[in-house]
Amino acid sequence: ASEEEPADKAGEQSRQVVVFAAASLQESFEAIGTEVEADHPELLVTFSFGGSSALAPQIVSGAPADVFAAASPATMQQVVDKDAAAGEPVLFARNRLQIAVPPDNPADVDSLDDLADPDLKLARCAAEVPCGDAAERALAAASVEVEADTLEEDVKGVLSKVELGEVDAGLVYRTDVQAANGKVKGIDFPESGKAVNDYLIAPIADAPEPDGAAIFVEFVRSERGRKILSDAGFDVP
Amino acid sequence: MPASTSPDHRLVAARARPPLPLLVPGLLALGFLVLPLLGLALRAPWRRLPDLLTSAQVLDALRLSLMCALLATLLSLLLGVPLAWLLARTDFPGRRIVRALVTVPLVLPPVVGGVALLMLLGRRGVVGQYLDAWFGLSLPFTTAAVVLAEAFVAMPFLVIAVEGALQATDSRYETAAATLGASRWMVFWRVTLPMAAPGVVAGSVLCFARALGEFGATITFAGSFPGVTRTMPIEVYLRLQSDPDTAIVLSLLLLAVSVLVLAMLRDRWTRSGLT
Amino acid sequence: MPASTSPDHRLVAARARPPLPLLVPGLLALGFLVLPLLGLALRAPWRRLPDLLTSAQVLDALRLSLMCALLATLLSLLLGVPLAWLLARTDFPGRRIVRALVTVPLVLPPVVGGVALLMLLGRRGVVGQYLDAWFGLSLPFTTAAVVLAEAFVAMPFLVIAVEGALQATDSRYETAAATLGASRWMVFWRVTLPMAAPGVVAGSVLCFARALGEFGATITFAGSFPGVTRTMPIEVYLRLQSDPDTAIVLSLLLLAVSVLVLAMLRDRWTRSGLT
Amino acid sequence: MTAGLTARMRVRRGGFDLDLDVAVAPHQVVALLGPNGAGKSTALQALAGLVPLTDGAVAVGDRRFEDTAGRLRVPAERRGVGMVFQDYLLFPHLTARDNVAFGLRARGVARRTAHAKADAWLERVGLIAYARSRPGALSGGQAQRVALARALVVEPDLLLLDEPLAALDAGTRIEVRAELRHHLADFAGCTVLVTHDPLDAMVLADRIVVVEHGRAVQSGAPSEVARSPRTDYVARLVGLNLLRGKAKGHGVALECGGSFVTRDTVDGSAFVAFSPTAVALHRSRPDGSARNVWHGRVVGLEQHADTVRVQVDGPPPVLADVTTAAVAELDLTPGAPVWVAVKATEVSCYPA
Amino acid sequence: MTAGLTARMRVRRGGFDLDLDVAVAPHQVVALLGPNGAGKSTALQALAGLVPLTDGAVAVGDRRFEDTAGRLRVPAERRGVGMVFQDYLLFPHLTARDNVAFGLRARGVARRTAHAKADAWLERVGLIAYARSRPGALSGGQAQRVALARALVVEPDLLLLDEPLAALDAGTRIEVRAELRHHLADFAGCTVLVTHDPLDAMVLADRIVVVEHGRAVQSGAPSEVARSPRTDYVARLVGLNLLRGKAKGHGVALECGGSFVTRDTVDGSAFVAFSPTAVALHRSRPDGSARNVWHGRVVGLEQHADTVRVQVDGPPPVLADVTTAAVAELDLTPGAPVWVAVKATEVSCYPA
Ligand SMILES: Nc1ncnc2c1ncn2[C@@H]1O[C@H](COP(=O)(O)OP(=O)(O)OP(=O)(O)O)[C@@H](O)[C@H]1O
Ligand SMILES: Nc1ncnc2c1ncn2[C@@H]1O[C@H](COP(=O)(O)OP(=O)(O)OP(=O)(O)O)[C@@H](O)[C@H]1O
Ligand SMILES: [Mg+2]
Ligand SMILES: [Mg+2]
Repeated sequence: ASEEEPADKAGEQSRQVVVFAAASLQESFEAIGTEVEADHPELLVTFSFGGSSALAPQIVSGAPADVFAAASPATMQQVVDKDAAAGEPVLFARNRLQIAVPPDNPADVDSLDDLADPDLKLARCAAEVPCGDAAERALAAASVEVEADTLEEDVKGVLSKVELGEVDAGLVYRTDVQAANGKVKGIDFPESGKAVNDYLIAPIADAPEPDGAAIFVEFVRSERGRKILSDAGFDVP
Repeated sequence: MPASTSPDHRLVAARARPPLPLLVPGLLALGFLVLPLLGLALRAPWRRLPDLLTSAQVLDALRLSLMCALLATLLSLLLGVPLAWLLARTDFPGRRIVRALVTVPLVLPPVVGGVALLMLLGRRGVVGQYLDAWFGLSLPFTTAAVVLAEAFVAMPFLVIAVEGALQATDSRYETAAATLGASRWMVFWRVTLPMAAPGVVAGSVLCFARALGEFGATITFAGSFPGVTRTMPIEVYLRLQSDPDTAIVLSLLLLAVSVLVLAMLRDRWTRSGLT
Repeated sequence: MPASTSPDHRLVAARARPPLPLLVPGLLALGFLVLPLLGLALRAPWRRLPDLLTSAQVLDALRLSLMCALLATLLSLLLGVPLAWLLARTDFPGRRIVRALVTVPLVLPPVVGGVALLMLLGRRGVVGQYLDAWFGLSLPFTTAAVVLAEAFVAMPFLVIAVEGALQATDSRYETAAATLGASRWMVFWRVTLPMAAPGVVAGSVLCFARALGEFGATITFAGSFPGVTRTMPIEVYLRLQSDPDTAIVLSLLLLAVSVLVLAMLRDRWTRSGLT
Repeated sequence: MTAGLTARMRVRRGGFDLDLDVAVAPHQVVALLGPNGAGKSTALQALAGLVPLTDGAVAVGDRRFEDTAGRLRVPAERRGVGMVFQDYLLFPHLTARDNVAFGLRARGVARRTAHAKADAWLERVGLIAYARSRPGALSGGQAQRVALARALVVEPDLLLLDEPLAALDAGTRIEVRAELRHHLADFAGCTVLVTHDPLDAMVLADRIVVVEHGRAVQSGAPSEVARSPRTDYVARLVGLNLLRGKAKGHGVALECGGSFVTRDTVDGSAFVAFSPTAVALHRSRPDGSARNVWHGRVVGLEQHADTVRVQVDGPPPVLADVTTAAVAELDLTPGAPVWVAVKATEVSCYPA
Repeated sequence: MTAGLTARMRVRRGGFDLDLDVAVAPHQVVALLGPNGAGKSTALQALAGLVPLTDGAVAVGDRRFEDTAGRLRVPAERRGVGMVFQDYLLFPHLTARDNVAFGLRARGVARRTAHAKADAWLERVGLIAYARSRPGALSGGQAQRVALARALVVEPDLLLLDEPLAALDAGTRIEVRAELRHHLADFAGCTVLVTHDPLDAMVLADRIVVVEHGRAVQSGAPSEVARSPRTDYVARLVGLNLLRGKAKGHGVALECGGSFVTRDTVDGSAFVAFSPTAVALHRSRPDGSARNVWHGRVVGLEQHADTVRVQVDGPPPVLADVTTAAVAELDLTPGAPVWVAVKATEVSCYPA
């Protein structure tokens, strides 16, 4: 909805806050950006969304970023390791796993245990990526042995396979199920508390606009920011 | 009576039905390439198209994509055709290695390619730091960076296709041109290039299409700022995260536009030749 | 005395230094393509290479990648060369549209291509549901799916490069073959193909390289299961999330292997021709 | 049944218009003569099915190749023609042997047999040493001979030769022409030959069609055309006395009576050829160097721009080209007795 | 200073070996004659810089083109040669006009001027109507004429012509040959010509080099070579009487004395050409159709396989080929008086 505004404001001599953020934050952060701009008319919030792992090397190699919001502690760590973050990153959102099944739930899944059925087609993330790491933790906590048919590189891959009915179930984040608009059904499971993924945010050391960065980070952690994030399905600490 | 390349002057062998061993696999290939798109097109939620087509963000991305892909193709033509010529027509030590090296960016995962570009041209890159220090020039996260990233990924396609075409053209016409006093440059420009034109066109099509579809290297080297570096594929990628259906409509839109552009360019090229 | 394509029989114009307008951009292009790789290679943590080279997971991925890329190239040759021939040598209504359609998978973001393949050949796909119901055949999550996904993405490169080469070869030799009683198939096999060989080789190189680097369509259509569908690019992307340095070493390893394979294949092709 | 070629061809090609009827009986050779750009190559290409007819029909016997009325068009590869192209069109990627064997392989002949036959033909044209050379490594004349072998080896129903001897040097030309003649004599099909050389045309062809601007301006047996050429151009092009006989050493006993002394030594059946311009007519028996002198009678005179073609009864009967002044001086009128003299060095003699 | 071409060429090409010295003075035309595969085209390519010398040196005046000793090698495009290729090699993507203008454009001539000059040359070779045709739409003879125009228009220092008239029909050939002669007469550079046609060689060349198996077997002025050909092959190839004079109507007053009657009518300076085989020798004055009869004296005899070439003093002096039998019968010995007869129809006459 706010898409035209940054372009319009670019004409004025406003101060630009550049936020590098994980792609899964796009909708929430764009909403937050609009509100920040409303609060601070002198600011223009610009986003560069992408995979966290693509954004980290950009920041390390001197991208003109003011804020980095990462979808995993590991990618944030890459930035911290190169002393590119200003101060300690803070946790601002969590994402919780759900079992996603096609709306008609052909395999009648309603718990983690059901995933152990060898005939069931299951998709989940690979252990190397955050959602896979979370899935491993959840399955370990539930002591379920499952054999997935595919170990995806990101959670959207899992989701699209569920949507298209290629698999009977997949382990995805709650935000993804919510964004899928009813094309998949989400099933909560008790061990999901063990299967969370942490989102971290930090201002950048060489930020061209450190004040703006602070304002943005602060807004994300404010009540209004938390509301927007939790509406999108995130857990907010 | 030397070769004629313009179709209307060609001897035409009677065109009966093409032989089955060519027709069947050819049609299979066509089906294989086109049917998935058809499926996609049929299932795509086209009613969202009007919204998308009036969204400034989409239009920005589309405009940016076309412009950058065209510039990248132009850059690739300017640099890549000479490189192809060097590979095809000169003999220097290590030519085989160079030819293999040119192929290499094809295999590199684009994101890694983007990282490599950052390492070279980034603000702290091997070359980039001097650009920054001496000229205050910073390439990454600008539209120029998009063009560079696309050219890096797409140029090898052009080079290899053009080299293949050059290898296949009869170099005796070039020697004839040389006896007429044409410098090597003139031979290249007035004889080699026009005779290899179909290959150059094919290479440019590949290059343009690859550049238009480029995503990994672009987002890594240039970022994804709306209106500046966010091309259609990045837009599609981001939509895939939130709204896959829209993403598909957008891809198909990209397709349609690219087909249109290619048809237009091809026509012009084929009509006027390259001279 | 018709064209000679074997270099030793060619008239050789004296090879002075190449003209500057070709040399300079050619070298620029080379630098542009090779320097980033060099930077990457210099900064990569090579000491991890021994570990990686003995890791079963990496070796599995490498083997799988090579095999699938070769198979995809083979499939593309089998189906794509006939298609290129149909486009270049026959005249059917709508040929221009078909040619444009063939270009289209180039522009499609690979992930969307994967979705399209799923819609067609997936468990609930238009064709796939019958494959499943009638033959109990399910393509996704199999190695065959990797080959198909790679072929879908890479075949257009072959088709367009080969079509360009066919356009550039003198069709009068084909008419000469026809007067000798050669069927169109034989003309194709014994005259057209050998004369367009450099273009076919170039197209295959492009196709192989593109298939080897394929990521998006593969992971979407075939998934990523170690040893079955997890190719090197997928491995690289996974590592990029957790351990970017390793990812870079892996990419460079992939490069090295692909250069090796291409050099080997090219040599063989160029030596024996295609007949 | 193999019956002859009948063709009614009308071809538009850019600004050029070909309108030519050609009929060739089996076993017969028809030569197309005419200036550059007359449409000779176009006619051959149309017969081979390489350019479509705008209008007309082509058939060999009852096999109809093309008929614009019936919308019928047999593609080139199923016409069973053999063709020598003016610029050879040897496949650049194949050796001379493979070039020659190509047509046989296309007809399904086994590789080994095909190669053996190809080698035999390369032997005949004197190029067996070049069997493994690519066309790029052949000289112009060598390439033309390979092209000839390639067309002849398949023994096609219809043979189309576009200046098959043009690039050959004088010596080779005589040999290859003789070889070609032999082949054509054994050849059951129809042949259409394009050549600029009147000797080729007269020696090889049974009928001559003179083409100008895409139209036939004259046609007939070589001797007929030679006797009464319709234009000065044709007269110059088609003047040749061609006599058949049995040769022994320098002498030839002619079939039509009389005998001939020639420079060349041939044994057995032979042709004796000399130009009408080489024939001198005298009122009394000449005592000069001319080795062939006989008495005859004028039976016809045909005036052209600067010369008169005189038909003299023999034996042997000959044509003589003389100037108008000579006609007046010698008082040459039909019925007048004359002495005919032809120098032996002016006479070519070929094995027939 | 433009001085002549001096070339010492040794070229290995597969199994073939060329070893040939050629020297051409400015203004001079040297013809290479020889059988197919003798190495004529190879020699031209070496002169043009298209095949490297294995050993030797090529220079025009003091401009050294190539010297294997000095490791010097000027690339083709800087030698300033003009070349007509045996297979023309017209650029298929350019019109006839652009083909001809190519060399001028390469030398930096403005487009407009280049096109005007190209058109002038197309006019000369009779192809102005085809200026906008692509080579694919030209007939063989038309293509050759365009190739000739393309080489000549640039007025190169060194002109290399590989069978430039081979594909032309008889009529066009005479015209183009005369045109070429004119051009060569005005041409300050050196010309090397390859041809299979003795008439071309004799009319166009100042010197003849006969090449066999890559070696020169005989060389000299055409009249010398014609007078004493070293082999029978050369004798047949290079036999021609060529006389110069002033023509009026059918008569030509020869420069060397005497006069000639010809079939052709020419006005002004002209060449008279006829073969030695066309010359009949008599003991007494013949009364036949021969329009040209004069008295002479035998000055030399040269025996070849089957014929004797008799050198007769004039005026005009001529060569006659007669059989050995005729020599015996007429008792032809040096010093013997003879009557010489040449039929007017045997004599060609060209404007010089
Ligand atoms: N592909 C073509 N397209 C248009 N015009 C053509 C084409 N080929 C030939 N022509 C024209 O048709 C006419 C006849 O050409 P053709 O090649 O049949 O002549 P030809 O009799 O074989 O002459 P030559 O003796 O010189 O080979 C020429 O004027 C030529 O320019
Ligand atoms: N590129 C080449 N590679 C190897 N051998 C060659 C090459 N070109 C020519 N030859 C050989 O060299 C010899 C001389 O060829 P060249 O073309 O010079 O002959 P030519 O005198 O021009 O004959 P023609 O009158 O037939 O044109 C031939 O035997 C030929 O086979
Ligand atoms: Mg012709
Ligand atoms: Mg030659």
